[in-house]
Amino acid sequence: MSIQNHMRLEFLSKSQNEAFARVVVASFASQLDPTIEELADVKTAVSEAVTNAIIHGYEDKIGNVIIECSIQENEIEIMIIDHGRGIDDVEEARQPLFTSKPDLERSGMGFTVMETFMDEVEVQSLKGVGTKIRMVKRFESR
Amino acid sequence: MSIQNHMRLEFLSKSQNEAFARVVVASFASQLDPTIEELADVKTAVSEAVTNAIIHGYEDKIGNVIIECSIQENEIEIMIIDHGRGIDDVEEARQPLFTSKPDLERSGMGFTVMETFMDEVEVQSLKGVGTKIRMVKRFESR
Amino acid sequence: MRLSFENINKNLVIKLDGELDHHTAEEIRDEIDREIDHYSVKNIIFDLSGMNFMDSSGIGVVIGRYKKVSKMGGEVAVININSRVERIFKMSGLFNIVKRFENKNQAVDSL
Amino acid sequence: MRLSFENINKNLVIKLDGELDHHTAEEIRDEIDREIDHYSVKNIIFDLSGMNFMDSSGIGVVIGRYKKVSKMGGEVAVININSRVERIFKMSGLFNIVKRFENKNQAVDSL
Ligand SMILES: Nc1ncnc2c1ncn2[C@@H]1O[C@H](COP(=O)(O)OP(=O)(O)O)[C@@H](O)[C@H]1O
Ligand SMILES: Nc1ncnc2c1ncn2[C@@H]1O[C@H](COP(=O)(O)OP(=O)(O)O)[C@@H](O)[C@H]1O
Repeated sequence: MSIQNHMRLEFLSKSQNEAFARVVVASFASQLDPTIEELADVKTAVSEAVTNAIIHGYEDKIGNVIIECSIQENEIEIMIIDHGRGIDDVEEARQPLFTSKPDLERSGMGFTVMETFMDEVEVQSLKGVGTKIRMVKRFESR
Repeated sequence: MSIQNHMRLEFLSKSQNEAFARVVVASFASQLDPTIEELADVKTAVSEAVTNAIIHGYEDKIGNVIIECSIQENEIEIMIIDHGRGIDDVEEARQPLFTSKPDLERSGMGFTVMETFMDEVEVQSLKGVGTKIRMVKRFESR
Repeated sequence: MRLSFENINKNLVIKLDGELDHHTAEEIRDEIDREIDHYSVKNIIFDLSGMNFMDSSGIGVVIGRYKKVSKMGGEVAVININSRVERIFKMSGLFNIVKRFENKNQAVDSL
Repeated sequence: MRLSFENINKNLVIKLDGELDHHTAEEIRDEIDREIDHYSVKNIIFDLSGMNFMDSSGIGVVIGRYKKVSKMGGEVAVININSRVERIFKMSGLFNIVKRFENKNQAVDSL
Protein backbone atom coordinates (compact mmCIF):
# COMPACT_ATOMS: atom_id res chain seq x y z
CA MET A 1 0.00 0.00 0.00
CA SER A 2 1.77 3.13 -1.16
CA ILE A 3 1.48 6.59 0.36
CA GLN A 4 -1.12 8.66 -1.44
CA ASN A 5 -0.16 12.04 -0.15
CA HIS A 6 2.43 13.49 2.17
CA MET A 7 3.38 16.81 3.66
CA ARG A 8 5.89 18.15 6.13
CA LEU A 9 5.50 21.42 8.00
CA GLU A 10 8.12 23.16 10.09
CA PHE A 11 7.38 26.27 12.16
CA LEU A 12 8.70 28.25 15.10
CA SER A 13 7.61 27.23 18.59
CA LYS A 14 5.52 30.36 19.12
CA SER A 15 2.11 29.96 20.65
CA GLN A 16 0.32 31.86 17.88
CA ASN A 17 1.30 28.95 15.60
CA GLU A 18 -0.92 26.51 17.54
CA ALA A 19 -4.00 27.63 15.62
CA PHE A 20 -2.00 27.67 12.37
CA ALA A 21 -0.90 24.06 12.91
CA ARG A 22 -4.50 22.97 13.45
CA VAL A 23 -5.65 24.64 10.24
CA VAL A 24 -2.85 23.06 8.21
CA VAL A 25 -3.45 19.52 9.40
CA ALA A 26 -7.24 19.87 9.10
CA SER A 27 -6.88 21.21 5.59
CA PHE A 28 -4.62 18.32 4.60
CA ALA A 29 -6.88 15.75 6.26
CA SER A 30 -9.97 17.16 4.58
CA GLN A 31 -9.06 15.44 1.29
CA LEU A 32 -10.18 12.19 2.98
CA ASP A 33 -13.62 13.73 3.35
CA PRO A 34 -13.90 13.25 7.12
CA THR A 35 -16.98 14.16 9.13
CA ILE A 36 -16.91 17.44 11.05
CA GLU A 37 -16.58 15.41 14.23
CA GLU A 38 -13.60 13.41 12.92
CA LEU A 39 -11.89 16.59 11.79
CA ALA A 40 -12.43 18.15 15.19
CA ASP A 41 -10.86 15.07 16.81
CA VAL A 42 -7.74 15.52 14.69
CA LYS A 43 -7.55 19.26 15.35
CA THR A 44 -7.82 18.74 19.09
CA ALA A 45 -5.14 16.05 19.20
CA VAL A 46 -2.78 18.15 17.04
CA SER A 47 -3.38 21.13 19.27
CA GLU A 48 -2.35 19.11 22.34
CA ALA A 49 0.85 17.74 20.81
CA VAL A 50 1.91 21.06 19.30
CA THR A 51 1.24 22.91 22.54
CA ASN A 52 3.36 20.35 24.40
CA ALA A 53 6.24 20.81 21.96
CA ILE A 54 6.07 24.57 22.49
CA ILE A 55 5.67 24.78 26.26
CA HIS A 56 7.29 21.57 27.51
CA GLY A 57 9.74 20.73 24.71
CA TYR A 58 11.21 24.16 24.11
CA GLU A 59 10.05 25.89 27.30
CA ASP A 60 11.21 29.49 27.04
CA LYS A 61 13.43 28.95 24.00
CA ILE A 62 12.35 29.19 20.37
CA GLY A 63 12.92 26.07 18.29
CA ASN A 64 11.36 24.28 15.35
CA VAL A 65 8.24 22.18 15.60
CA ILE A 66 7.80 19.67 12.79
CA ILE A 67 4.59 18.04 11.62
CA GLU A 68 4.61 15.22 9.10
CA CYS A 69 1.36 13.87 7.67
CA SER A 70 0.84 10.89 5.41
CA ILE A 71 -2.39 9.73 3.91
CA GLN A 72 -3.00 6.11 2.98
CA GLU A 73 -6.44 4.86 2.02
CA ASN A 74 -8.81 6.26 4.66
CA GLU A 75 -6.17 6.82 7.30
CA ILE A 76 -3.95 9.74 8.27
CA GLU A 77 -0.69 9.39 10.15
CA ILE A 78 0.51 12.50 11.95
CA MET A 79 3.92 12.93 13.54
CA ILE A 80 4.68 15.89 15.76
CA ILE A 81 8.34 16.33 16.48
CA ASP A 82 10.40 18.70 18.59
CA HIS A 83 14.11 18.86 19.33
CA GLY A 84 13.53 20.08 22.85
CA ARG A 85 14.30 18.77 26.31
CA GLY A 86 12.56 15.41 26.02
CA ILE A 87 10.25 13.70 28.52
CA ASP A 88 11.69 12.46 31.82
CA ASP A 89 9.36 9.48 32.17
CA VAL A 90 7.02 8.77 29.29
CA GLU A 91 4.79 6.34 31.18
CA GLU A 92 4.23 8.83 33.98
CA ALA A 93 3.71 11.68 31.49
CA ARG A 94 0.91 9.81 29.73
CA GLN A 95 -1.09 9.38 32.92
CA PRO A 96 -4.21 11.53 33.24
CA LEU A 97 -3.70 14.62 35.38
CA PHE A 98 0.10 14.33 35.44
CA THR A 99 1.73 17.64 34.61
CA SER A 100 5.17 19.06 35.26
CA LYS A 101 3.85 22.60 34.89
CA PRO A 102 0.90 23.15 37.25
CA ASP A 103 2.15 26.74 37.66
CA LEU A 104 1.20 27.38 34.00
CA GLU A 105 -2.30 26.06 34.76
CA ARG A 106 -1.67 22.91 32.76
CA SER A 107 -4.20 20.21 33.52
CA GLY A 108 -2.16 17.13 32.65
CA MET A 109 -4.90 15.96 30.29
CA GLY A 110 -3.08 16.46 26.98
CA PHE A 111 -2.08 12.83 26.37
CA THR A 112 -5.48 11.60 27.54
CA VAL A 113 -7.16 13.86 24.99
CA MET A 114 -4.85 12.59 22.21
CA GLU A 115 -5.59 8.99 23.15
CA THR A 116 -9.33 9.58 23.29
CA PHE A 117 -9.58 11.32 19.93
CA MET A 118 -7.09 9.31 17.86
CA ASP A 119 -6.94 5.60 17.02
CA GLU A 120 -3.24 5.22 17.83
CA VAL A 121 -0.81 7.33 19.85
CA GLU A 122 2.87 6.46 20.21
CA VAL A 123 5.40 8.52 22.13
CA GLN A 124 9.14 8.40 21.56
CA SER A 125 11.31 10.71 23.63
CA LEU A 126 14.94 11.06 24.57
CA LYS A 127 16.16 13.44 27.26
CA GLY A 128 18.02 16.36 25.74
CA VAL A 129 17.24 15.21 22.20
CA GLY A 130 13.53 15.65 21.74
CA THR A 131 10.12 14.11 21.42
CA LYS A 132 8.17 12.49 18.61
CA ILE A 133 4.45 11.81 18.84
CA ARG A 134 2.98 9.50 16.22
CA MET A 135 -0.79 9.48 15.91
CA VAL A 136 -3.11 7.69 13.52
CA LYS A 137 -6.74 8.41 12.75
CA ARG A 138 -8.92 6.21 10.56
CA PHE A 139 -11.88 7.91 8.98
CA GLU A 140 -15.04 5.91 8.43
CA SER A 141 -15.54 5.77 4.69
CA ARG A 142 -18.78 7.49 3.83
CA MET B 1 14.89 43.73 11.94
CA SER B 2 14.50 40.15 13.08
CA ILE B 3 12.08 37.59 11.66
CA GLN B 4 8.89 37.46 13.66
CA ASN B 5 7.56 34.20 12.38
CA HIS B 6 8.64 31.55 9.94
CA MET B 7 7.33 28.34 8.45
CA ARG B 8 8.41 25.81 5.86
CA LEU B 9 6.04 23.45 4.09
CA GLU B 10 6.98 20.53 1.86
CA PHE B 11 4.42 18.52 -0.07
CA LEU B 12 4.11 16.20 -3.06
CA SER B 13 3.64 17.74 -6.50
CA LYS B 14 0.07 16.48 -6.83
CA SER B 15 -2.50 18.85 -8.17
CA GLN B 16 -4.91 18.34 -5.24
CA ASN B 17 -2.26 20.05 -3.09
CA GLU B 18 -2.70 23.36 -4.93
CA ALA B 19 -5.73 24.26 -2.81
CA PHE B 20 -3.96 22.97 0.31
CA ALA B 21 -0.95 25.24 -0.37
CA ARG B 22 -3.22 28.27 -0.70
CA VAL B 23 -4.96 27.55 2.59
CA VAL B 24 -1.65 27.09 4.42
CA VAL B 25 -0.10 30.34 3.19
CA ALA B 26 -3.32 32.29 3.73
CA SER B 27 -3.63 30.94 7.24
CA PHE B 28 -0.02 31.89 8.04
CA ALA B 29 -0.41 35.34 6.47
CA SER B 30 -3.62 36.01 8.37
CA GLN B 31 -1.68 36.77 11.55
CA LEU B 32 -0.74 40.08 9.89
CA ASP B 33 -4.46 40.91 9.77
CA PRO B 34 -4.61 41.54 6.00
CA THR B 35 -7.72 42.67 4.19
CA ILE B 36 -9.75 40.04 2.33
CA GLU B 37 -8.46 41.53 -0.90
CA GLU B 38 -4.80 41.35 0.18
CA LEU B 39 -5.25 37.75 1.28
CA ALA B 40 -6.84 36.88 -2.07
CA ASP B 41 -3.83 38.46 -3.83
CA VAL B 42 -1.46 36.19 -1.90
CA LYS B 43 -3.58 33.09 -2.49
CA THR B 44 -3.72 33.75 -6.22
CA ALA B 45 0.04 34.31 -6.55
CA VAL B 46 0.81 31.19 -4.50
CA SER B 47 -1.58 29.18 -6.62
CA GLU B 48 0.27 30.25 -9.78
CA ALA B 49 3.74 29.44 -8.49
CA VAL B 50 2.71 26.11 -6.97
CA THR B 51 0.87 25.08 -10.14
CA ASN B 52 3.97 25.92 -12.16
CA ALA B 53 6.17 23.79 -9.90
CA ILE B 54 3.76 20.87 -10.35
CA ILE B 55 3.08 21.02 -14.08
CA HIS B 56 6.21 22.66 -15.48
CA GLY B 57 8.84 21.83 -12.86
CA TYR B 58 8.02 18.18 -12.27
CA GLU B 59 5.88 17.55 -15.36
CA ASP B 60 4.67 13.95 -15.09
CA LYS B 61 6.97 13.01 -12.22
CA ILE B 62 6.17 13.38 -8.52
CA GLY B 63 8.62 15.51 -6.54
CA ASN B 64 8.59 17.82 -3.54
CA VAL B 65 7.33 21.36 -3.65
CA ILE B 66 8.63 23.59 -0.87
CA ILE B 67 7.11 26.78 0.45
CA GLU B 68 8.94 28.99 2.92
CA CYS B 69 7.23 31.98 4.52
CA SER B 70 8.71 34.64 6.74
CA ILE B 71 6.91 37.48 8.42
CA GLN B 72 8.64 40.73 9.30
CA GLU B 73 6.68 43.74 10.47
CA ASN B 74 3.79 44.08 7.99
CA GLU B 75 5.42 42.10 5.21
CA ILE B 76 5.40 38.47 4.17
CA GLU B 77 8.11 36.84 2.07
CA ILE B 78 7.09 33.67 0.27
CA MET B 79 9.49 31.33 -1.52
CA ILE B 80 8.21 28.55 -3.72
CA ILE B 81 10.85 26.03 -4.66
CA ASP B 82 10.95 22.94 -6.83
CA HIS B 83 13.79 20.63 -7.80
CA GLY B 84 12.38 20.05 -11.25
CA ARG B 85 13.57 20.72 -14.77
CA GLY B 86 14.19 24.45 -14.46
CA ILE B 87 13.21 27.23 -16.84
CA ASP B 88 14.91 27.46 -20.25
CA ASP B 89 14.79 31.24 -20.51
CA VAL B 90 13.49 33.16 -17.51
CA GLU B 91 13.04 36.46 -19.33
CA GLU B 92 10.94 34.84 -22.03
CA ALA B 93 8.98 32.81 -19.45
CA ARG B 94 7.96 35.95 -17.57
CA GLN B 95 6.40 37.54 -20.65
CA PRO B 96 2.61 37.69 -20.71
CA LEU B 97 1.05 34.92 -22.81
CA PHE B 98 4.27 32.91 -23.11
CA THR B 99 3.66 29.26 -22.32
CA SER B 100 5.54 26.09 -23.15
CA LYS B 101 2.39 24.02 -22.61
CA PRO B 102 -0.45 25.38 -24.78
CA ASP B 103 -1.60 21.76 -25.20
CA LEU B 104 -2.53 21.75 -21.49
CA GLU B 105 -4.60 24.90 -22.06
CA ARG B 106 -2.10 27.01 -20.16
CA SER B 107 -2.57 30.70 -20.81
CA GLY B 108 0.95 31.94 -20.16
CA MET B 109 -0.40 34.48 -17.65
CA GLY B 110 0.97 32.92 -14.44
CA PHE B 111 3.96 35.22 -13.97
CA THR B 112 1.89 38.26 -14.95
CA VAL B 113 -0.64 37.39 -12.24
CA MET B 114 2.11 36.98 -9.65
CA GLU B 115 3.62 40.35 -10.61
CA THR B 116 0.26 42.08 -10.50
CA PHE B 117 -0.76 40.79 -7.11
CA MET B 118 2.56 40.86 -5.24
CA ASP B 119 4.93 43.73 -4.47
CA GLU B 120 8.08 41.86 -5.51
CA VAL B 121 8.65 38.76 -7.65
CA GLU B 122 12.10 37.29 -8.25
CA VAL B 123 12.79 34.16 -10.28
CA GLN B 124 15.88 32.02 -9.95
CA SER B 125 16.12 28.93 -12.09
CA LEU B 126 18.77 26.50 -13.24
CA LYS B 127 18.18 23.91 -15.95
CA GLY B 128 18.01 20.42 -14.47
CA VAL B 129 18.29 21.76 -10.92
CA GLY B 130 15.07 23.59 -10.24
CA THR B 131 13.27 26.86 -9.74
CA LYS B 132 12.85 29.25 -6.85
CA ILE B 133 10.27 32.02 -6.87
CA ARG B 134 10.62 34.70 -4.21
CA MET B 135 7.62 36.95 -3.67
CA VAL B 136 6.97 39.72 -1.18
CA LYS B 137 3.68 41.28 -0.18
CA ARG B 138 3.37 44.30 2.09
CA PHE B 139 0.07 44.66 3.89
CA GLU B 140 -1.24 48.13 4.57
CA SER B 141 -1.29 48.52 8.33
CA ARG B 142 -4.86 49.00 9.42
CA MET C 1 -15.73 22.85 -7.79
CA ARG C 2 -19.36 22.12 -8.60
CA LEU C 3 -20.72 22.38 -12.13
CA SER C 4 -24.32 22.92 -13.13
CA PHE C 5 -25.70 23.18 -16.62
CA GLU C 6 -28.80 24.75 -18.05
CA ASN C 7 -29.75 24.63 -21.73
CA ILE C 8 -31.68 27.59 -23.06
CA ASN C 9 -32.24 27.12 -26.80
CA LYS C 10 -28.75 26.69 -28.22
CA ASN C 11 -27.15 28.44 -25.24
CA LEU C 12 -25.45 26.46 -22.51
CA VAL C 13 -25.34 28.21 -19.14
CA ILE C 14 -22.48 26.81 -17.05
CA LYS C 15 -22.55 27.72 -13.38
CA LEU C 16 -19.22 27.29 -11.62
CA ASP C 17 -19.32 27.03 -7.82
CA GLY C 18 -16.12 26.79 -5.81
CA GLU C 19 -12.47 27.34 -6.65
CA LEU C 20 -11.16 27.19 -10.20
CA ASP C 21 -7.49 26.30 -10.34
CA HIS C 22 -5.38 23.89 -12.39
CA HIS C 23 -6.61 20.87 -10.41
CA THR C 24 -10.31 21.64 -10.71
CA ALA C 25 -9.88 22.83 -14.32
CA GLU C 26 -8.71 19.33 -15.24
CA GLU C 27 -11.79 17.91 -13.53
CA ILE C 28 -14.37 20.07 -15.25
CA ARG C 29 -12.97 20.51 -18.75
CA ASP C 30 -14.07 17.17 -20.17
CA GLU C 31 -17.45 17.35 -18.51
CA ILE C 32 -18.12 20.74 -20.09
CA ASP C 33 -16.96 19.53 -23.52
CA ARG C 34 -19.17 16.45 -23.34
CA GLU C 35 -22.15 18.65 -22.54
CA ILE C 36 -21.35 20.96 -25.48
CA ASP C 37 -21.11 18.02 -27.88
CA HIS C 38 -24.12 16.17 -26.55
CA TYR C 39 -26.55 19.07 -26.86
CA SER C 40 -24.98 20.61 -29.99
CA VAL C 41 -24.56 23.83 -28.08
CA LYS C 42 -23.88 27.04 -29.98
CA ASN C 43 -23.08 29.66 -27.33
CA ILE C 44 -21.72 29.34 -23.80
CA ILE C 45 -22.61 31.55 -20.85
CA PHE C 46 -20.39 31.17 -17.79
CA ASP C 47 -22.22 32.12 -14.58
CA LEU C 48 -19.47 33.06 -12.12
CA SER C 49 -21.62 34.17 -9.17
CA GLY C 50 -20.47 31.22 -7.04
CA MET C 51 -16.82 31.16 -8.06
CA ASN C 52 -14.84 31.99 -4.93
CA PHE C 53 -11.38 31.76 -6.43
CA MET C 54 -9.80 31.72 -9.86
CA ASP C 55 -6.18 31.81 -10.98
CA SER C 56 -4.79 31.88 -14.52
CA SER C 57 -5.83 28.27 -15.10
CA GLY C 58 -9.34 29.67 -15.46
CA ILE C 59 -8.22 31.78 -18.41
CA GLY C 60 -7.16 28.59 -20.17
CA VAL C 61 -10.55 27.01 -19.51
CA VAL C 62 -12.39 29.97 -21.02
CA ILE C 63 -10.10 30.25 -24.05
CA GLY C 64 -10.33 26.52 -24.66
CA ARG C 65 -14.16 26.62 -24.72
CA TYR C 66 -14.04 29.73 -26.91
CA LYS C 67 -11.91 27.90 -29.46
CA LYS C 68 -14.34 25.01 -29.44
CA VAL C 69 -17.60 26.92 -29.99
CA SER C 70 -16.22 29.69 -32.22
CA LYS C 71 -15.38 27.10 -34.87
CA MET C 72 -19.12 26.70 -35.37
CA GLY C 73 -19.81 30.40 -35.17
CA GLY C 74 -20.72 30.32 -31.47
CA GLU C 75 -19.84 32.86 -28.78
CA VAL C 76 -18.77 32.86 -25.13
CA ALA C 77 -20.20 35.18 -22.47
CA VAL C 78 -19.81 35.68 -18.72
CA ILE C 79 -22.35 36.86 -16.19
CA ASN C 80 -22.08 37.79 -12.52
CA ILE C 81 -18.33 38.36 -12.66
CA ASN C 82 -16.78 39.78 -9.49
CA SER C 83 -14.07 42.43 -9.40
CA ARG C 84 -11.17 40.05 -8.72
CA VAL C 85 -11.99 37.74 -11.60
CA GLU C 86 -12.67 40.76 -13.76
CA ARG C 87 -9.14 41.94 -13.09
CA ILE C 88 -7.69 38.63 -14.25
CA PHE C 89 -9.93 38.66 -17.33
CA LYS C 90 -8.78 42.21 -18.19
CA MET C 91 -5.12 41.45 -17.59
CA SER C 92 -5.21 38.65 -20.12
CA GLY C 93 -7.30 40.41 -22.72
CA LEU C 94 -10.15 37.92 -22.36
CA PHE C 95 -12.79 40.59 -22.91
CA ASN C 96 -11.63 40.78 -26.52
CA ILE C 97 -13.20 37.40 -27.15
CA VAL C 98 -15.70 37.05 -24.30
CA LYS C 99 -18.85 39.13 -23.97
CA ARG C 100 -20.07 40.28 -20.65
CA PHE C 101 -23.64 40.69 -19.44
CA GLU C 102 -25.43 41.70 -16.28
CA ASN C 103 -27.57 38.58 -16.05
CA LYS C 104 -28.70 35.41 -17.78
CA ASN C 105 -31.72 36.86 -19.59
CA GLN C 106 -29.68 39.68 -21.07
CA ALA C 107 -27.05 37.22 -22.24
CA VAL C 108 -29.58 34.85 -23.81
CA ASP C 109 -31.37 37.71 -25.56
CA SER C 110 -28.19 39.24 -26.97
CA LEU C 111 -26.27 36.20 -28.15
CA MET D 1 -10.89 34.61 21.17
CA ARG D 2 -13.33 37.33 22.20
CA LEU D 3 -14.36 37.86 25.80
CA SER D 4 -17.50 39.54 27.04
CA PHE D 5 -18.56 40.08 30.61
CA GLU D 6 -21.89 40.62 32.26
CA ASN D 7 -22.34 41.20 35.97
CA ILE D 8 -25.56 39.93 37.50
CA ASN D 9 -25.48 40.57 41.24
CA LYS D 10 -22.35 38.81 42.45
CA ASN D 11 -22.31 36.53 39.40
CA LEU D 12 -19.93 37.16 36.53
CA VAL D 13 -21.10 35.76 33.19
CA ILE D 14 -18.10 35.25 30.91
CA LYS D 15 -18.92 34.64 27.27
CA LEU D 16 -16.10 33.04 25.29
CA ASP D 17 -16.25 33.37 21.50
CA GLY D 18 -13.67 31.70 19.30
CA GLU D 19 -11.01 29.08 19.93
CA LEU D 20 -9.66 28.36 23.39
CA ASP D 21 -6.17 26.89 23.28
CA HIS D 22 -2.92 27.54 25.15
CA HIS D 23 -2.25 30.73 23.20
CA THR D 24 -5.65 32.30 23.74
CA ALA D 25 -5.79 31.01 27.33
CA GLU D 26 -2.71 33.13 28.09
CA GLU D 27 -4.42 36.13 26.56
CA ILE D 28 -7.69 35.90 28.48
CA ARG D 29 -6.62 34.63 31.91
CA ASP D 30 -5.43 37.95 33.30
CA GLU D 31 -8.35 39.84 31.87
CA ILE D 32 -10.79 37.48 33.57
CA ASP D 33 -8.95 37.70 36.88
CA ARG D 34 -8.91 41.49 36.77
CA GLU D 35 -12.65 41.49 36.20
CA ILE D 36 -13.20 39.11 39.13
CA ASP D 37 -11.13 41.28 41.46
CA HIS D 38 -12.51 44.57 40.26
CA TYR D 39 -16.15 43.67 40.79
CA SER D 40 -15.62 41.43 43.84
CA VAL D 41 -17.32 38.63 41.98
CA LYS D 42 -18.55 35.60 43.91
CA ASN D 43 -19.64 33.08 41.26
CA ILE D 44 -18.57 32.61 37.65
CA ILE D 45 -20.78 31.43 34.81
CA PHE D 46 -18.96 30.47 31.61
CA ASP D 47 -21.20 30.86 28.55
CA LEU D 48 -19.70 28.53 25.94
CA SER D 49 -22.26 28.97 23.14
CA GLY D 50 -19.72 30.70 20.89
CA MET D 51 -16.69 28.56 21.68
CA ASN D 52 -15.77 26.78 18.45
CA PHE D 53 -12.78 24.90 19.74
CA MET D 54 -11.28 23.91 23.06
CA ASP D 55 -8.37 21.67 23.96
CA SER D 56 -7.08 20.71 27.40
CA SER D 57 -5.73 24.22 27.97
CA GLY D 58 -9.35 25.17 28.57
CA ILE D 59 -9.52 22.75 31.49
CA GLY D 60 -6.68 24.65 33.10
CA VAL D 61 -8.50 27.95 32.65
CA VAL D 62 -11.63 26.63 34.32
CA ILE D 63 -9.78 24.97 37.22
CA GLY D 64 -7.70 28.12 37.76
CA ARG D 65 -10.83 30.27 38.05
CA TYR D 66 -12.46 27.68 40.29
CA LYS D 67 -9.50 27.83 42.68
CA LYS D 68 -9.74 31.60 42.73
CA VAL D 69 -13.44 31.99 43.54
CA SER D 70 -13.85 28.89 45.72
CA LYS D 71 -11.47 30.41 48.27
CA MET D 72 -14.19 32.95 49.00
CA GLY D 73 -16.98 30.38 48.89
CA GLY D 74 -17.87 31.06 45.24
CA GLU D 75 -18.84 28.56 42.57
CA VAL D 76 -18.22 27.99 38.87
CA ALA D 77 -20.90 27.03 36.36
CA VAL D 78 -21.11 26.49 32.60
CA ILE D 79 -24.01 27.08 30.27
CA ASN D 80 -24.55 26.25 26.59
CA ILE D 81 -21.88 23.59 26.51
CA ASN D 82 -21.68 21.59 23.28
CA SER D 83 -21.10 17.85 23.07
CA ARG D 84 -17.40 18.05 22.18
CA VAL D 85 -16.49 20.34 25.05
CA GLU D 86 -18.72 18.27 27.31
CA ARG D 87 -16.63 15.23 26.44
CA ILE D 88 -13.42 17.01 27.44
CA PHE D 89 -15.05 18.24 30.65
CA LYS D 90 -16.19 14.71 31.51
CA MET D 91 -12.84 13.15 30.67
CA SER D 92 -11.08 15.40 33.15
CA GLY D 93 -13.66 15.17 35.92
CA LEU D 94 -14.47 18.87 35.67
CA PHE D 95 -18.14 18.29 36.45
CA ASN D 96 -17.11 17.37 39.98
CA ILE D 97 -16.33 20.99 40.65
CA VAL D 98 -18.29 22.82 37.94
CA LYS D 99 -22.07 23.03 37.85
CA ARG D 100 -23.94 22.91 34.63
CA PHE D 101 -27.12 24.71 33.67
CA GLU D 102 -29.33 25.02 30.64
CA ASN D 103 -29.21 28.80 30.49
CA LYS D 104 -28.13 31.99 32.21
CA ASN D 105 -31.29 32.55 34.23
CA GLN D 106 -31.26 29.08 35.64
CA ALA D 107 -27.61 29.45 36.59
CA VAL D 108 -28.13 32.83 38.26
CA ASP D 109 -31.16 31.55 40.18
CA SER D 110 -29.42 28.41 41.42
CA LEU D 111 -26.00 29.69 42.43
N1 LIG E 1 7.03 17.54 23.80
C1 LIG E 1 7.32 17.39 25.11
N2 LIG E 1 8.56 17.65 25.58
C2 LIG E 1 8.85 17.51 26.90
N3 LIG E 1 7.95 17.11 27.82
C3 LIG E 1 6.71 16.82 27.41
C4 LIG E 1 6.32 16.94 26.05
N4 LIG E 1 5.01 16.57 25.94
C5 LIG E 1 4.62 16.24 27.18
N5 LIG E 1 5.62 16.38 28.07
C6 LIG E 1 5.55 16.09 29.52
O1 LIG E 1 4.40 15.29 29.76
C7 LIG E 1 3.56 15.91 30.72
C8 LIG E 1 2.10 15.57 30.45
O2 LIG E 1 1.67 16.12 29.23
P1 LIG E 1 0.13 16.39 28.97
O3 LIG E 1 -0.64 15.16 29.29
O4 LIG E 1 -0.02 16.95 27.61
O5 LIG E 1 -0.29 17.47 30.06
P2 LIG E 1 0.06 19.04 30.23
O6 LIG E 1 0.52 19.60 28.90
O7 LIG E 1 -1.22 19.62 30.66
O8 LIG E 1 1.14 19.12 31.26
C9 LIG E 1 3.88 17.38 30.62
O9 LIG E 1 3.54 18.08 31.81
C10 LIG E 1 5.40 17.33 30.37
O10 LIG E 1 6.10 17.14 31.56
N1 LIG F 1 8.64 25.98 -11.83
C1 LIG F 1 8.86 25.97 -13.17
N2 LIG F 1 9.67 25.02 -13.71
C2 LIG F 1 9.90 24.98 -15.05
N3 LIG F 1 9.37 25.86 -15.92
C3 LIG F 1 8.56 26.84 -15.45
C4 LIG F 1 8.28 26.93 -14.06
N4 LIG F 1 7.45 27.99 -13.88
C5 LIG F 1 7.25 28.52 -15.09
N5 LIG F 1 7.91 27.83 -16.05
C6 LIG F 1 7.94 28.14 -17.50
O1 LIG F 1 7.48 29.47 -17.68
C7 LIG F 1 6.38 29.49 -18.59
C8 LIG F 1 5.43 30.62 -18.25
O2 LIG F 1 4.83 30.42 -16.98
P1 LIG F 1 3.44 31.10 -16.63
O3 LIG F 1 3.54 32.56 -16.91
O4 LIG F 1 3.07 30.72 -15.25
O5 LIG F 1 2.42 30.50 -17.67
P2 LIG F 1 1.75 29.04 -17.82
O6 LIG F 1 1.85 28.31 -16.51
O7 LIG F 1 0.35 29.34 -18.17
O8 LIG F 1 2.50 28.35 -18.91
C9 LIG F 1 5.77 28.12 -18.48
O9 LIG F 1 5.02 27.78 -19.60
C10 LIG F 1 7.02 27.24 -18.31
O10 LIG F 1 7.65 27.00 -19.54
